[in-house]
Parts: sequence; C-alpha cells; structure tokens
Amino acid sequence: MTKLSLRDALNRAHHQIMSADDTVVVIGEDILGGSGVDGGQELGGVFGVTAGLAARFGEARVIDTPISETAFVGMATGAAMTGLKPIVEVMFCDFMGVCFDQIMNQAAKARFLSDGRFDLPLTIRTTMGAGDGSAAMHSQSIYGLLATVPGLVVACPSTPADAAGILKAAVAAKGPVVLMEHKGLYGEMGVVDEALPPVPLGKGRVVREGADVTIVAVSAFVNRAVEAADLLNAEGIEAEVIDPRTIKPLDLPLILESVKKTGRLLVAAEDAAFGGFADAVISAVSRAAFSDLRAAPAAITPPDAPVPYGRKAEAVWLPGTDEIVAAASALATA
Amino acid sequence: MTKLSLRDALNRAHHQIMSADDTVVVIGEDILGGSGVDGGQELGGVFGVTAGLAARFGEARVIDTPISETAFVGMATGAAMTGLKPIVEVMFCDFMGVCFDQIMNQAAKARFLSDGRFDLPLTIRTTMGAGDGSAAMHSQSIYGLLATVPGLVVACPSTPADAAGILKAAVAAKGPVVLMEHKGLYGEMGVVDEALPPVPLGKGRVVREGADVTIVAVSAFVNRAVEAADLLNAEGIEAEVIDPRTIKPLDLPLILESVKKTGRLLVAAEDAAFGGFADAVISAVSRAAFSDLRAAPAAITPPDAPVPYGRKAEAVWLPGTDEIVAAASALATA
Amino acid sequence: MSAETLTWLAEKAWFIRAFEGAIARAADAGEVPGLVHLSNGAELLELAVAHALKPGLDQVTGSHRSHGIALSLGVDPYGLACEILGREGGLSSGLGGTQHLIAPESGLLGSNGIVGGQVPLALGAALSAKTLGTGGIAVAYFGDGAANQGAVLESLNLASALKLPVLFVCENNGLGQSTASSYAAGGVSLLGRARSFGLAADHVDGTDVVEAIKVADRLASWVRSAGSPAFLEASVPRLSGHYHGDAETYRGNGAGPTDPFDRLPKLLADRDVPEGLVAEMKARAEAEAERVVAKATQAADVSDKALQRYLKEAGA
Amino acid sequence: MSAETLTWLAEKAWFIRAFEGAIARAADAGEVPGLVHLSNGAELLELAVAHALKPGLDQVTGSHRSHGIALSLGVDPYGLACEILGREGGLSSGLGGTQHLIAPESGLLGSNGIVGGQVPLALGAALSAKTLGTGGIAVAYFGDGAANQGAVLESLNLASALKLPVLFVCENNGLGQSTASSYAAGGVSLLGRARSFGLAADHVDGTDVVEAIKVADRLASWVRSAGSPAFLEASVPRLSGHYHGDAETYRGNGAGPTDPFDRLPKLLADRDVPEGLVAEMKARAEAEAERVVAKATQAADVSDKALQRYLKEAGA
Ligand SMILES: Cc1ncc(C[n+]2csc(CCOP(=O)(O)OP(=O)(O)O)c2C)c(N)n1
Ligand SMILES: Cc1ncc(C[n+]2csc(CCOP(=O)(O)OP(=O)(O)O)c2C)c(N)n1
Ligand SMILES: [Mg+2]
Ligand SMILES: [Mg+2]
Repeated sequence: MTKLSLRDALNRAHHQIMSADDTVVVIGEDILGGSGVDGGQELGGVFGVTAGLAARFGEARVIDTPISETAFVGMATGAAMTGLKPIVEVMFCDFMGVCFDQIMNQAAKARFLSDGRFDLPLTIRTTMGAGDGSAAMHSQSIYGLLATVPGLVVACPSTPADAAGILKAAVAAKGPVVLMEHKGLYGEMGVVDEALPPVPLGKGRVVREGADVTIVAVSAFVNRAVEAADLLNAEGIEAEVIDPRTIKPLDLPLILESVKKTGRLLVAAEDAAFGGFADAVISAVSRAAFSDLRAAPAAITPPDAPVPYGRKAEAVWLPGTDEIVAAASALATA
Repeated sequence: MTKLSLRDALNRAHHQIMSADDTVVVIGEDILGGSGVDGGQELGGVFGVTAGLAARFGEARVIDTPISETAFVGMATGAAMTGLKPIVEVMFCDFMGVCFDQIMNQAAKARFLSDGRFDLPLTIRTTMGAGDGSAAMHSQSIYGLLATVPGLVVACPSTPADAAGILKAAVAAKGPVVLMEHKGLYGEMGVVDEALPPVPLGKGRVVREGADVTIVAVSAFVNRAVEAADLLNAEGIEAEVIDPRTIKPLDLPLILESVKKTGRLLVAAEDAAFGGFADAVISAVSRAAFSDLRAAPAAITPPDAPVPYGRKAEAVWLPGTDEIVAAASALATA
Repeated sequence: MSAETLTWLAEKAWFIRAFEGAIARAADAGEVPGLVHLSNGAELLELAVAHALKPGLDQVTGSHRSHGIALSLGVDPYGLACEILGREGGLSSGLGGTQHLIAPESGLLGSNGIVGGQVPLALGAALSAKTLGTGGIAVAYFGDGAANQGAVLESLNLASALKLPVLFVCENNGLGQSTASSYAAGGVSLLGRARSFGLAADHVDGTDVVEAIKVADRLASWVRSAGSPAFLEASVPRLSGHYHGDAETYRGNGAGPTDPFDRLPKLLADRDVPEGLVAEMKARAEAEAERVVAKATQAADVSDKALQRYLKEAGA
Repeated sequence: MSAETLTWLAEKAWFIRAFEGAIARAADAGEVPGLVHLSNGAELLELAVAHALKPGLDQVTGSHRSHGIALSLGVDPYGLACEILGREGGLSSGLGGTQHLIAPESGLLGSNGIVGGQVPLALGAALSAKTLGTGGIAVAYFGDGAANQGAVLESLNLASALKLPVLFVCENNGLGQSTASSYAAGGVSLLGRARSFGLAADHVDGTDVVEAIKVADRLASWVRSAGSPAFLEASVPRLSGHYHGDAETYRGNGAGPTDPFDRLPKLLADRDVPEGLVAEMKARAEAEAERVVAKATQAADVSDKALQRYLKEAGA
C-alpha cells in the first residue's frame, strides 16, 4: 500500500495499462505536449495525468492531436473497432459539445448497431467541476446529460484508488466508458494498493455507515458528504454516505438497501438541477422503494444556471458541506 | 376556427410571423430547397413546414445552408444577438450532436454571460420521434437531455394549435427556445383559431380531467394517454391527462395540483429511460409533494437502448397505449 | 483494363443496380421499414475503388447511401437485403438498417446516418492499421454535401497531420438532398480543399470506369505505400431521388443525368467478349437480385429478439 | 501611416501591454478568479484591425485570448478589468470573466471559452448587417490552433456560400497551447485553406504595424464594399505562456520571440514626433493601467447578486 494523489494514481495506472497491453494508445491535445516544438520537455497533459508516457512508450502510442475533437474522438472510436484500445482525452467535458455526435451517435451506438459483433474498448477521459474560477465553459459537470445516452457507461470516481481502478476497468470493458475526473480532486491523496486493481463498473461503495439518512454523493461531493456526516453526528444524526462511482449503470441495489434502513434519501450532485443525476436517483428510488421512504427525498445541486466566474457567485452556485448538513438534518427530522 | 394539420398550422404560423416582423429569418438545410438547381420548385423543408416562405418573403429571409449545422446554428445565434429573430431548423434532433457546442455553450449561455444585456430571440426548430423505421440516428427524442442545459427553453407541443402558438411565443421570447416537433404528429389534425394565438411557454394544459391517476404525457404520448384514459374508464379508473407542452420551464404547479387530487403519478415520455424527462418530473413531484403521493410514481419510457430499425424491435422499444393502461391501472389500484 | 476485370466489374455493377431495383420494389410493397437512399449511378466508381482494396486488410466507412458500397466490397447480398428489410439473417439482425450497415469481415466498418459521421471513424481504422503494422488502409466515402461538414474537414486535416493511411473518396453528385453543391460549397473545387490540408488529391469522372479503375488504384497504392492520406473526388450522377420516393420537384425539367451503364456494352464489345454476354449478365443480375430480395422478404423479423439480447447484456 | 495614427496606435499598444502586466500582477496577488490568457505580442495587429473598423457598425468576436482585442476596440478598461477580476462594474458584473468578454456597444460581440466557438457567431453579426443593410461588417478572430476546429472550417465555407461580410482574422502565433501549428495543421499554409473555400485571403506580418494597418484596411474595406468574406492570417508572437503562469517547459531553450514593440520607438522617431514622447507614453500607460487595475481590485464582488438576478428572471 502507498499514498498517492488522484493525479498520480491515474498516471501510474496509465503506465501499468500501457506496459501490459501494446494495443493501448493514448490520444488527445497536449497529452504529450510540445509536439512540433524544438527542444523542450514532455508536458504530459494539462493536469499531468499522462506524464512520462511518451518517453516510455513512444510517440506512436501517445498521440498529440490538433484541436479537432470530432475528428480525434471519432478516430479513437474507429480505432477501438479495429484492434486498438484507445484512451482518448477531451480536455474539459465542456468541450464535448464540439464532438458530441461522435460520442452520442457513433461511439455510444456502435455496439448496438453491430448487434454486438464488435466490442468497443474505448475510454474517454475528461475533466469536470466548478470551484476554481474557470467559468461557464471550463467548469461543467455533464455526467447526467451523458448518462441519458444509451450505450455509454459514465463513471465519476472520488478517490485515487477508484480513479485508477475504474480506468483499468474502462480499458478492459466491451463498450465505451466516459471517465470524468473532477479538477478539484487531482491533488486528493489516498492510500492505494500498488497493483491498482480494477474497480468494477456499476458497483458503488458505502463510504460511511449510518442508520438515519442516506446521502448519495458524487465525485467531489463525496468528501463534502463525509464532512457533513461528521457534523451531523454532533447533532445525533447518523448519515450513511454512498459513492455510486459509476453514474450509469447505477448501483441501485446498494442505494435501495441503504434507503430500506434509513428511509431517507439525499442526493448531492454537481450536474444539472433539472433532469440530472439527482433526479435519476430520486426517481429510481421513489419508483422502486416508495414504501421504504419515510420522508420526501431531497436533492442538493447547483441552481439551473451556467457556472459563474466571480468568486462570490461561484460560491453561491456550488453547494457545500453546509447545504448538505442542512438538507440532511431537515430530512432526518422530517 | 378552422381545422389544420400540425404541419399546416406551423406553416401558417411561419407566414404570419414573417409578415408581421421583417427581422424574422428562417435558416436551415433544404428549407427553401433546390438552391443552386436550375428550374424546379420550392421544396419548403423536408416535412413541408417552411413551404411557400421563400416565394413570399424572398431568399434573403429564407436561407438554405450547406450541411454545416455548427456554422449555421452559430450564425443564427449571432444573428439573434444583433437584431434578427432567426428561426433555425436542425432537420432531426439526432443531428444536434454535430452542433451541440453552439446549442449548449453559445446559444444557451449567451444571455447569462452578458448579464442580461442582450436578448437572444432564437428559435431552434427540430424534429424527433420513433415509429417510422428511421432507426438509431433519425428517431431520437432528446428533450430531457436538452433540458439539462441551463439557459434553454424546450417545448414539445402535441396539437396544431399548441405547435403554432408555441412557435409564436418562441420567436417573441427573450432567450433561446428549442421547439421539438414529433414526426408522427405532422399529419395530426386539430381545430385552431385562425389567428394562431401565442401559447405561453412554461404553461401546461389539462387535456382531460380525472380523479384517480395523473398521467403526464409528452408530445406523441398525449394522444396515447387520452386513448388509454378511454380504456381505463371502462375499468372504472378516471385518469387525468396533463400535457406539459414545455419541458423546461416545467409547469410543476399544474402537475402538483393534479397529484394532490389523484395521489398517483405516471409519466409517459419518449426520451431517456435514465435521467430523462420522466425522472425529472417524478423527482420534482416526490420532493415537492411526497405526502400527496399515495403510491409509487411510475414511468413509461422506451428502454435504455438506441432506437432499433426492424419493425418488431421498434414496436417493442416504443411503448404504446397498452403500456400506459397497464401502468395506470396498476398504479390506481396500488 | 483487362477483359476479366471489366467483366467482373460489369457483372457486379448490373447486380448492384438490379439489387437496388429490387429493394425499391420491396419498399413500394411496404416491406422496408425506413427510407432507402439508392446508389444508382455510383456503382462503377465504387467497384473501381473496391478493386483497389485488399480484402481482409482494408476497412471502409460509408454514408447513408451505402448499399452499393457494401456490395462492391463483397458483402453478402442476402445479409444486406435482410438488414435493409429488418429481417433475420440481416447483418445486424435488423437493429441497424439501411443507414447503418456493418460488415467488417468484408471490409465495411460501417455506414452512417449522420452526414460526415463516418469519416473520423475511418481515420481510426487507418490508425489501427498503422499502429499494428497490418499494411491495411482505410477508405472514407462521403458526398459533396458532407464535404461542408466539420467532421469531414477536421478529418482531412487530422489525417494529414498524423500521416494516416486513409483514402477519402468524395462522391460528388452535385446535390446534397435538394441543394446544389455549387450553392453549398464555397470555392472552386473540392480538390483545392483537400490539397490545402496537404493531401494528395485527384479528380476522376466516376462514369468512366477505365479511368476510375486507374485513378482509384493509383491513389490507393499511394496511400498504402506512402502511408499518407489521399483524396479522390469522383463525379457521379444521382440517377434516382435523394431517397427512393423523392419526387425531386426541386429539380428542373432539363435532361436528367445520363446513366454511366450506357457505356458498358460498347466497352465490353471492344474487349471481344462472347456475343450475348451483356444480355446474359443483365438477366442473371435481375434474377439473382430478385431471388435474394424475395428470399429476404420471406425471412422473419427477429429484431425484437436482437433488442432483447442487447438489453440483457446492457443490464437495462 | 500618418504620425497621428502611429501615435494613437503606440499609445494604445503600450496601454494594452501595461494593462496585461497589471492583470498578471493582480493574478499573482490572488485577485483574479481564473486563469488569464494574455495578449502580449498581438497588440499591434489587433489595433491595426480595430483601426479598419467602424465603431457602432461593426461587431467582433474573439477567442479565449481577447483582453487586447477588447481594448483595441475601445472597451472601457475599468469595466474590462472588473470583469477579469470578477467585480462590480465588470462588463457582465463578473458572471462571464476573462474568457467571456461582452461589449457589443463597443463592437465586441463576445469572446469565447471554446476554441473556435466564436467564429460562427460572427457570421451571425454579418448576416444581420447584410439583412438589415447597416453597412457593417463582422470580424472573427481565432488562433492557428482553432483553424483546425470544425466550427471554424465550416464557417469559412458558410461565409463564402452565403456571401457574408465577415473578415476572418487568424492570429498565427505558431502554437496552440503547447502544440506547434506546424505539427497540428496539415498543408503548407492557412491561406491556402481559406482560398480553397473561395475567400479572398492575405498574410501579414503582425509585428510590422505599417503593413498591418495597410493590409487590415484593405481587407476590411473589401469585405465592406464587396459584401464578401475575406481572410487575414497574421503572424504574431506569443510573448507569454499559453496562460499567465504557464512554465512553458515544452518550449525549447532557443531564443524566444522578439517583441514587436521593439520597433515602435524608431518608427515614431522617423515620424518626427516630439522628443521623449515614447518614454512619456510608456509611463502614462503604466500609470493608467496600474490605476485602473488597482481601482478594480478595490471594487466589490457582487457577482452573487448578478447570479440571483439571473435565477430570478429564469424562474429557477
Ligand atoms: C449532420 C446531418 N445533417 C443533415 C442530415 C440530413 N441529410 C441526410 S443525407 C443529406 C444530403 C447529403 O448529401 P451528400 O453528402 O452530397 O450525399 P448524397 O446524398 O448526395 O449521396 C442530408 C442533408 C444528416 N443525415 N446528418
Ligand atoms: C474545443 C476546445 N478544445 C480545447 C480547448 C483548450 N484550449 C484552450 S486555448 C487552446 C489553444 C488554442 O490555440 P490557438 O487557437 O492557436 O490560440 P492561442 O492560444 O495561440 O491564442 C486550447 C487547446 C478549448 N478551450 N476548446
Ligand atoms: Mg451529393
Ligand atoms: Mg496559437
């Protein structure tokens, strides 16, 4: 066991994956960095996740691209149909708009349209998340939107071990997986098994047990939910925190089991206020376990507005620990 | 009053809107038709909705485009910032993937980013819907996905009068409106006031009253829900059918009022099984009116799979009246 | 071109034409779930390209109009017909349909409902060939209308920047649905576009099968040996409507395009083939196409079972 | 170029440079919410383009790197600084920030966080000008990296097909983030691309202010009078990192780009301007920029109130 940041765990997982399988290639903008520039050093991605890969595995397998997301995400998709296992990076999920056809219609539907005749071992890595003043086009968290698309697996890990393990599972998967990394979590430290074992897609994790209220929290919200659980403890409320890890397929059984015990559901997610992940979970639980619910389920999400730039506005926009505590304690006493 | 098909109502509304306001322009592929071809006749759009506009208002205001959705949806957005009121057509909503950035980041966020300094009177018309063998890339209904995007108004009318009226309201609105027309409804006949009065965005409609179960049905599902209500009547169940008309902003008060009476909620929508409109409504109602619910809410949606081509598969994929009847009657007796 | 090649090509060409005719009749009879976009007019060009490819090595992606491309590559006509009719035995058991034809075993990686959507995918096949050192190349077909789509334009550049072995084949039939290419495409020529991205590019009259074979072979060989992309613009007529059933009222009443097949009999006669071969080939094509499509019409619709399989695997 | 024009331009140029310096210092002091992309090196070219435009008629869209463009157009520096700092008095009360600068009243329709996203929007301004007959034109700025993005390529074609009065200005600084344009852009030149879509196109050394004024004026006039699009490729250096704080380790240790401002003093001297003018202008620029940014730093952050306003109107 060793302690690593989420960034370093992902980087190490890349190294392990690429050394174990020659058909894995990494594709994206500035992931090698400095292509075509004389001298200089490997950049390894704007967040350092792909650092050292080009030096070790060569430029044939670590491919810098023009700023042409449609062409290179599509290229990665086609490569996944023909013998490679590409890990393609879309620098920020906000940029998926420019290549959304290749994600929604090409990558997501290919296995269906082939009647399962080919696998599509495609991993799309991207970043997300507000909180760093990156404003409306570099801060979105569109996992709910992506999860509406049939054929996509969408994962949002919150710990270094999960991030690395999900990357491994994604590369080994039969269909396309979108791996969404919260920018605010790259520095997050965590203990990992050196082998960075795969984490199964579609399986959530009980982060902390509790009998009074179930908090389903995604990505950067997991830590805030745990903080909230500590504070709630002081009020005599025991919160159970669940990290679904995968957005779709959702580990609904795990959530239902918890709700059976607590009778109370709070979902904390950074994506859309309307039709986002929180709505998907609340709807699924309301439909499947209505009689287990002892109070109205609740959601903590940003409001239905683009991510603002100014610090005060962003702080208002992005809910934090306080909001979780308030909602959970209202819920527990409802 | 007169009887018109939904197609003709939309066409007539276009004529009225363009003759009343010189700043309205219509932009899209083949909406005039035959551009650059010698001789021949005006096509007026692949579904005939824009027929006769070019002959009447001239080619400067009815603009055929290359197959470049990003460029022309963006052009329409920029035109809406600078004095025009464009109605831009994306032939099928499945094609929005190729221009999704211009929708999600440019059109949707512009008013926010300008702090409300400019209006964006942009109407994006598109078609949707399965049932005609158009397969995976010409049959989707992505209204739930679009509604997750802050800044977009999304409307899905089900009658000729509503289609025409919403088009008028969209052109007069301050922000971008996506108007989604179900292909299966173009031939739908309905009585309309000749003046085709605007229909307010964000206001739903009680299509049929009933005390036992609330059915919220969208677009082509409205007729099926009414059919189902007839059949349910025979079983002694009185279904209230609500057509929200606008997906976002949602007329939640209207739905809550109904649920207060019935205690039972069924949502029938053709979009995503996970995180779609049905989940948004069920979540909103569960959160806001949990104590009014007397049974688990239910959703009728297609399964989480792309739209299949073969007739049998498409018939299985697309729920119909029977499924609504079964779900509603289970719900009413739960 | 040898007599053998020409005979092979003509036989196939007539079969493709006959196949499309049989599909059109099946559509008129209500046997086809969706709208079909027929390949009539582009057959010779597509066969010329197929002739330049290596089965088992190369992969092709096509547009919404890909029945002919599929047959040119040797995709089983019965499997193709069943897919177009949405029946058992279809390439994808009827899940995909006319616009989503997938037969990688015959070199058809896929066809596409989104204009231009198939083009980046071909780059992926080229990347695989290059990375895995298979010696294969990829071919991306698209129309003149698609040449204005971002996915296509980005792909021209990406293929050039990464030096990918891909041959772009732009079938220029002068129309994108009802809109003339002369209206929709800025600039003087699509070749100029391709060259501006650094691609080797050439034009061919796709109705001239002798030239088409030569140019397709030259460009494909060049892509294969140089490992770099090339662009082939082929003029072809669109003999039928945009889709089968299109009234084409937007087209003027001038003389329609001439059929490139009109030149085949003389070409064959010049090669000194047996008397009556043409009539024989045509008859064979008609009979075989009719047989295949009729048989497909008899096949069961099992697409619902295929859907269930998918749902089961997806856990949905 | 007259002495007046040159003096106007130099004064503005030094102010822009000083402004960016003050912003960088404010960022270092933690006063700026997000990353800033500085315009250092492109000032002269941007001023040359602004010089060719008609205030009140023309509209410009820019990329993520648009502080300099905004100032060149006459956007109020204090409103700009406040927006970059996310403060009261900012163009959008701090909702937009450094990458989303909007000041249509000064001709800046908007800048953009999505590479290339601003280019189609400029076509819209051109369409409005054309349809409403205002006599205005639109300018779409973008970088060499953006020239590989579908939105930009489609826009070149659409502007040509619809004959829109838009001037595309590609600021080629040789880099897109860390990646060289020579690597990312296929083909020999971006001019060739533009011409292949049917655009009038020219290149200018954006460090040569005399030439830049001439060429920008010529192309803008042509767009205005012909009502057709044109393309200007301008070579400019990127004097700072991709963003302020970028260590640029990917850049070799060779001589960095030279500063186009180095040539300004001699140019001014040749025009026989008063002794000491240069020093005076520089000092004025520094003082004024410092004052403006310092004042902005003192302004309150009221972005939360702006957000509430938005939410209230949206009914969210
Ligand atoms: C992105 C997108 N836009 C529009 C369409 C509708 N559409 C289908 S085919 C077609 C015309 C294509 O023209 P071209 O590329 O020249 O091919 P052709 O039909 O002539 O073979 C159009 C507009 C689509 N399928 N996808
Ligand atoms: C669609 C999209 N892809 C990637 C990015 C990330 N990004 C921001 S600026 C930039 C480089 C742009 O290069 P260029 O167009 O040459 O402009 P420059 O920064 O040199 O002014 C990149 C890759 C983005 N913002 N949007
Ligand atoms: Mg065509
Ligand atoms: Mg650059």
